[in-house]
Amino acid sequence: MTPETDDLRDLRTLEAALFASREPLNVDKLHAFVPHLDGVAVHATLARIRQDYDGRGIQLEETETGWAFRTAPDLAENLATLRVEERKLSRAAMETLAVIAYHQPLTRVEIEGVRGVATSKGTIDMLLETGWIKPGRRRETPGRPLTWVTTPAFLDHFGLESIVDLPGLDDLKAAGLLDRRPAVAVTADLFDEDGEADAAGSTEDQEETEAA
Amino acid sequence: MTPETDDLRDLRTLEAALFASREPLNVDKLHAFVPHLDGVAVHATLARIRQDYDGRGIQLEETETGWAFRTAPDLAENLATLRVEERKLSRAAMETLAVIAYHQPLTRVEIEGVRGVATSKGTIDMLLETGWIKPGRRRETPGRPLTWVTTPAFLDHFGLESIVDLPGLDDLKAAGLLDRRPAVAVTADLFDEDGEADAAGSTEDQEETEAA
Amino acid sequence: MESSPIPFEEDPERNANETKADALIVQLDGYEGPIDLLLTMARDQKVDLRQISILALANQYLAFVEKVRSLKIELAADYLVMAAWLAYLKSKLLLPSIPSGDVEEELTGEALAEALAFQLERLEAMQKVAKELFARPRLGQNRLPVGMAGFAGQAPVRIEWQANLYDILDAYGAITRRANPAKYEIKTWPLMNMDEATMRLANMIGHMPQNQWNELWKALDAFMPNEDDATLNTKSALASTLTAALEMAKQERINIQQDGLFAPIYIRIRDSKQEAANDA
Repeated sequence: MTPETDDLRDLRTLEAALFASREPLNVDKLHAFVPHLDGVAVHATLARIRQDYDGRGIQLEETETGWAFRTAPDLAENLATLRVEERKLSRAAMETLAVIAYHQPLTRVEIEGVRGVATSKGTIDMLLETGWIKPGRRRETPGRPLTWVTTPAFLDHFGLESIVDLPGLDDLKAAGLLDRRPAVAVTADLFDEDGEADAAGSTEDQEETEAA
Repeated sequence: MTPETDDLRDLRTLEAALFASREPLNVDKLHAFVPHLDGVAVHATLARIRQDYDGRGIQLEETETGWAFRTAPDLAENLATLRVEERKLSRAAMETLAVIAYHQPLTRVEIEGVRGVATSKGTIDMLLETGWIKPGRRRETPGRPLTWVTTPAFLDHFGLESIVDLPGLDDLKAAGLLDRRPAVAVTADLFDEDGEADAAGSTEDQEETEAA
Repeated sequence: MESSPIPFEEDPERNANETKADALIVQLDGYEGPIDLLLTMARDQKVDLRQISILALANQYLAFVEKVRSLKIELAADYLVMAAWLAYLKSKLLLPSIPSGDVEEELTGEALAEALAFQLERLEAMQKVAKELFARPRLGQNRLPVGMAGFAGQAPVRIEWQANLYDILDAYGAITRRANPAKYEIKTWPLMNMDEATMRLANMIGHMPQNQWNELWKALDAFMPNEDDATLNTKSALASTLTAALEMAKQERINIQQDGLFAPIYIRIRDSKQEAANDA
């Protein structure tokens, strides 16, 4: 090996750190391995590593949680024997997860409103166990009900960089379908004052997002 | 990516398999991922991968048990903080932590009252080591006993904004956490003698006996 | 097998509608509830959910519930509640709304129909994205994390404690369960067992006036508990009472008579003295 430059050592250090960590590493944590670099240089180095692995069997992924190496998705078939066995989720649990992901933060009552059915025991429980959902802030309404939100592990599991990358999110929002209020309340708005309903929905969303 | 050749796909497959495997892979096991190759070709591919990683932060090594990726030896010092051993909390510690989280501040005697069993000193020590609990104020009662509270690191680790965001009893009930899988729990208590962490009774009993 | 000499009577051909309803009944367990079922029916209309005819949907649902009830299949209460609500919605949609200022805040049929359409559309969207979500390359399935993060030869230097929020909630749940042990009740079905039926029948026969009644044949139905609404119970009672009657006939306490397949079953108290006299 030729005498290495400092740049190369930084790159190698970050590469090794990413390889050796079970959890994704965020920029703060990565920075700790190369404290003499500034944030821009850390990002540049990560970008270079990602490029180096382009087209190889391992890829560097970035999500809100941080950076992590993962095997390339197109090799899934070849690596079938290495898959992690997972507990199969019921359709109700999958649907509940989707409702939480797209409408978060929302309360159990709101989940039931969207799905039109009472949440059976074991559904929230099972989703909690997967580590994909967690309690968010309590809603500041009478009874201070608990809200549910998705976790960073959710993003990591489904390969999403952030919540705004959820498939079809923009379309659903544009179609007014991401309103977690009871259906009657939503459509009553449409009847009363056409057009203003959307505005009302979105301010509420904003408010919740800020609160989260 | 340019259209990949079969060679490249084989290389990527072996690279990904080595990365994702939980143990070093010997040539037989590696062969199973690329069954259409002969032994010579497998070796040649491994040699190519090893060469590709020459001088990088990760290296492909051949050990007695097989091939595996390792961090480069010269980076060991930089990566020291990543060299962790993962350990699970005992069931007794988990329960004690839960009681402190829900009822803080409370004394050891009060913890025992809620759990219905004696708490060993080792349990509190283990929790102190995690950094998730700390001593709170002394109770102004005879003997001025120490109380225990959770720390900000606790909230951080468990992804909570504040301690009031812990689900209440109603939420736990709705989630099914207060009455789930009773038959399984009962039989696990009765028949699991290995002291597995999830057999609610056994580890705890052991520990409490030591304490007594 | 093909040359089987026994001629079987072919079932009559079913019409398409019946088959569809039957298919829904068979799958009833697979639905998350009436809204989920309604959504499946709505998809059958093969139109954009925004243009769906709620009236046609209500009719389809009501016909379905009618069919299920005619087959004496028990429907969960929420399916019946939905049926009642849809019947109400239907009447509102069909009757011209009375433009009266007194009726305050009561929603028009159109508004309710709109709300239902929105509910279905939103649910459809959620079911669709749930599928899309799980079709993504998932961690541990299509994208694998590092398997063992090998270091060059050193022992670990730090202990990392593994626990997540679920563990805490689960542990607290366990304590609460211990403190308030749940009372487990074995779910009892409203069934009549053999012993019950035998006691019941014997009791009733014992209380029948002697002499002139002895000669009367009484329909087995008359011995049935009078609970028309509990289909399951009625069926089990019929089966148990018949079996009890057969047992009592074997003990020569009663006679049983039936004139043909599926004809009513009659029973009569057996007068042992008289029979003895006849024998003599």
